[in-house]
Amino acid sequence: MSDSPHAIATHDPNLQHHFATAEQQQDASVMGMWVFLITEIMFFGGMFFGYMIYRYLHYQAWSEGSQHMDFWWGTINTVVLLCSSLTMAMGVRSAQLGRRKAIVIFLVITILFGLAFLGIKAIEYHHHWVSQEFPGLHWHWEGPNGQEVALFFSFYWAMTGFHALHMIIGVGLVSYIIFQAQKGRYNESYFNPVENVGLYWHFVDLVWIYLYPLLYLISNKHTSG
Amino acid sequence: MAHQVVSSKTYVGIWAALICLTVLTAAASRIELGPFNIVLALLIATAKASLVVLIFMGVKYISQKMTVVVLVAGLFWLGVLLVLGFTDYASRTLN
Amino acid sequence: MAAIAAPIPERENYLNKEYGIKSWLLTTDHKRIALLYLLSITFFFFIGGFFALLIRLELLTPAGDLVQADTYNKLFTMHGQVMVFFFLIPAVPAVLGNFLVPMMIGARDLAFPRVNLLSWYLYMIGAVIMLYTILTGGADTGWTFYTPLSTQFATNVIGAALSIFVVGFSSILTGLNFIVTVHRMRAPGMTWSRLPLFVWANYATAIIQVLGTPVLAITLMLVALERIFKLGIFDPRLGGDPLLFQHLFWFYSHPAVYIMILPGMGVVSEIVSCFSRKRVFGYKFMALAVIAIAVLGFLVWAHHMFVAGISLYAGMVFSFLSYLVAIPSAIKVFNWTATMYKGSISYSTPMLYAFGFIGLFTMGGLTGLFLAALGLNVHVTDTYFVVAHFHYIMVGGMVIAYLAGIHFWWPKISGRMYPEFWGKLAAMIIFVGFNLTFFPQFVLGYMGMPRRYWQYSPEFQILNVLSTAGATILAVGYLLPMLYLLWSMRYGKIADENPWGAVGLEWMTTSPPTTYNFDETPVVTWEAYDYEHPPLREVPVER
Amino acid sequence: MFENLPLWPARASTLAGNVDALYIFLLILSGFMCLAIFSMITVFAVRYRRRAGVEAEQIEGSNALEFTWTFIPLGIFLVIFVWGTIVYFQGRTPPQGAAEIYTVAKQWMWKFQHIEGQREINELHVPVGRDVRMIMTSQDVIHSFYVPAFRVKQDVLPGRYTVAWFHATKPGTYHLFCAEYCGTMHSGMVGSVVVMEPAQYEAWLSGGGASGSLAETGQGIFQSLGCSTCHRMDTQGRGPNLTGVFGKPVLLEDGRTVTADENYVRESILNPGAKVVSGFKPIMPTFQGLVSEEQLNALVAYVKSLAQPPAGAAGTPNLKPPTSQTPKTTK
Repeated sequence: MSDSPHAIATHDPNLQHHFATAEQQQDASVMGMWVFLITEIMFFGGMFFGYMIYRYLHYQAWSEGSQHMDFWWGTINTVVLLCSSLTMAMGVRSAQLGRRKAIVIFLVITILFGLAFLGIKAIEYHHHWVSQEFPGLHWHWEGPNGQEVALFFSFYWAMTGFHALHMIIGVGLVSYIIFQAQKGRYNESYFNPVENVGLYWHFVDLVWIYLYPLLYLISNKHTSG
Repeated sequence: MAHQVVSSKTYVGIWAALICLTVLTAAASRIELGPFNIVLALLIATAKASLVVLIFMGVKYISQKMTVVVLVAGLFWLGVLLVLGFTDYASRTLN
Repeated sequence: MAAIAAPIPERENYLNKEYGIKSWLLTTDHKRIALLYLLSITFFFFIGGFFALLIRLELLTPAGDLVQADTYNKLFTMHGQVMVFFFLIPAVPAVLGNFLVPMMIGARDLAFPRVNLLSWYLYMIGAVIMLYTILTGGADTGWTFYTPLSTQFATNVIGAALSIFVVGFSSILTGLNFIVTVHRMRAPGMTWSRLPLFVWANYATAIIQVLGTPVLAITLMLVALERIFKLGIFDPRLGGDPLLFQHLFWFYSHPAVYIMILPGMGVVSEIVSCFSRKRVFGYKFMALAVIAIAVLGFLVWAHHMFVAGISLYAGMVFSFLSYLVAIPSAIKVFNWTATMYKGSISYSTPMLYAFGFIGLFTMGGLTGLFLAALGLNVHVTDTYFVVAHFHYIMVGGMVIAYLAGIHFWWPKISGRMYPEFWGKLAAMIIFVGFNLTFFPQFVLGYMGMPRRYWQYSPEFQILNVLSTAGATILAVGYLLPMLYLLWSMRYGKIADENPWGAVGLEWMTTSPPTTYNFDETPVVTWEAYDYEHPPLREVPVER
Repeated sequence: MFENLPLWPARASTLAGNVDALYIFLLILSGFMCLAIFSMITVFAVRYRRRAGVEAEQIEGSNALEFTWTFIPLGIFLVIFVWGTIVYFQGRTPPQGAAEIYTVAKQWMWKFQHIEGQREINELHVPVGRDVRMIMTSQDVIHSFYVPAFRVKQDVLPGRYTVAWFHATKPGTYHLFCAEYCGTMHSGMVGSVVVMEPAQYEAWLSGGGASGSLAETGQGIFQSLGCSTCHRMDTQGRGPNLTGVFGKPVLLEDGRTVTADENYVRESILNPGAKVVSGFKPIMPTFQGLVSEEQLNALVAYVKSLAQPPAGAAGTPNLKPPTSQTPKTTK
């Protein structure tokens, strides 16, 4: 049974035994990644649902909470992540074209952007911690809506925290890809892992694209009348 | 391979568009629009997200129609959670 | 798995290909992973069953006399958590599905064999955490983790939540693997309309696993954050809304009920068709129905919350949607029944279980109509009526379907036949024991006995005694298959490749199958369940 | 107390009969369906058992049948849905003018506060033949107020009020259960509801050692906490005048309008900044932790009493009393 009649299968070292063709393997892998990404959508979706409900219930308080976000760091971080997405896209493109060196260069830049994002996030976290804006552990709030503002900060920490965790995992994955690319594992016909890590990275970027306005840009005092 | 290689020009163009939209949304948040601030912000975010999904993630070029179905299914279910869950909060009264 | 009595030298198969612990723990063969799962979930089934027995013994008398109140609370919590997350959810998909889905579609393995192994390891990590939690006293939140009880008061919440979080990822990965496998790994000619209904059912289940489980994962994480850091999220004392937790929890946990029952429906479709020698009646509607259940099942979660303080109008919407999901379930029952019409029915053990399944699932489903009716739900929710209802679905449905499947495919899994007499006997004992255990609980529920009660009012005693008596019979019924199936692995009659004369692809390879299932990738040219022209002879099988 | 047949709960409220009717309808329907399915399976299993030389007859399926057993059940389900919804709305919409009883649930007991001032623990006395509205909250975790004989169940949540109502029809003593798992002694959180003839009930009411009505207690708290310095009975206070506010729509500072129900009053005491009345500044301090749930109930009862017609106005609560003319919300 070791040699199946599908002889083509045994020649390509990147083709696992249970697939009939490289194309089947590639398709399966991409599809698997997309299915994984929708589980991620639902994972963050749970928090977005909570966000939506509380934003609706405590409209005023959440605006107040948002006033304590650092608008500039938030905006800069958005730009940083978008840049990392560009370099990631270019990295995947290089992989498609089989340019080994270019993959490494683009992905290293991507990681640097990713680390910059995390650094800025750390600065913000530090700032919020010092200002006693961590509900429960380190919390002090002057003003009438303390409890609801705390709710806003709970969601801020939880949402950005899980996002940052995904970023850290992303940095790890990209590092692995760089390492493999350096060894020459990828070529024009086999670059699937690069592509999948790219999809993951873009997804993490996508989450931030929504977090940015929802957390940083709702501070305007709504005073219609 | 089933993949179409996208030109770097496209990627850079999309990136520029994303940056512009970011600046736009940041600026718009400084203008007082009442409840429309958040609507506008989410519209811009959705526009940005669409660009990322279609071009950077390559959904526009992908040969597998299944991917689109998977993506739409994910968004549909997220919508179910948000919309059906919200019906409760939106219509709650103390009888 | 030596077979000394074998008359002909044994052919290489997935069991005898390699020996040694490493060849099992590092295997990527879907069949071996299925067996790893089989061992693990059987272990947890008996742990959960042991808790159930203690619960029933405590309820023999109205006073709380066997165990302390705290212990009792931990018992029903751990019974729920173990049975739901460590037995029912992986039972059919991770054991039978893992073993059979690739074979049924003519593939050599799942799309991601290493992910499959990872999924088992995640299960085991979750299992170790759960065992640790149990040994250090166990959680006492109820399996539902309702806040603020879980975030402020109960014990061992973090351990239990973490273990379910991890085992949830195992479930997600299994689902992901199945979805991609069904899409990408089908043999030539195996079109969607030729897929066996068992594959359809596992596919629908996988959709729920993939889309629902992450929501549970994040919800449990938020509970843990709230508990550890006092980060306000659900706790009203910190400004939160406890109903938000319930919405998120049931968004997963209601569809999870379908994770548990859909694969069982798939098993029964295979068995009814095989032992009636007939194509499943209304194949297309059966396939559509499982997908419809998977989709509609996501729209009904708040029917667990009709008295929880949700809005009246939301209650109305969710009640209506709950009736919609009852339709495809009804369709399935009617079609199974119709499949038997003008068949050639044999009463083998799997078929006896299938009869039991259809009957008990019908009763479980019909009592679901009671619970979905808003006005009636108010009275019976959170009483033994609910307990009886979901045990009719989970035990009367899923466990019985699982046993049916284990018996049906046992010759394929082990290469041996189980003793038919003992099989039939066990099936009957389980059926009787089950009904005696759970039917009285419907009556108890309508009388108003709330669930999760350690002590109760004396007028409920007679029915509780009946229930406990039934539980002991049920326990005997569960031990029997365990014994004779083990016995059969050594002493059972050697099974040929198709002992039931069934027509699925899994019956066209040797028993037990070889590592890559088929010597040659099969080319499918026939419809599913084609008992009129059994395709057996047309497929070349190497001898 | 309980009938001889221990298979059916006592039926002691106006709602009970309606719930039972639906239940019996469903029992008959399900019984019929079970019978039909089981007998079909039995008949097929026997009639078409495997016999030598008899082959199964292959039948593909039948669209007509599939549609039949899709749409007939759908029709039946719709009937159940509508029926169930009607009963639900009936059981969840307290009639106007119901007597009110405030309830505080805690691990593991029920505390009741009657408007007349009586307080009870784990025992609830109600008159037969009157609508009773339970206004309930919890001090710690979620509980559930369940009286099987009334077919009434409602979760009791911390941090807000939920409401249940019933109209007892038969004197007697009935079980009161906590139906939502609430910790160690969940099964000990039981009590009884004593339904009494009106005369007896009056006797019971006057027999207790109550010191003034709940609203009076509330007024005392209102004054001792200094609420009355800002919430004055005229228009000069720094806080809104509370006379006649209860039950009316209130225009908020952020432009929204809410109804001043029990939950709004409660929230305004515990979390004054959340929904500030239009025209006022968010200067009120929170009373979270300063008032107990029972005191909160008394305060709510007091605020509510400010919107009621003065005693003797012949029990027509919908009539607008002249006192409520004073401007309050749109100041």
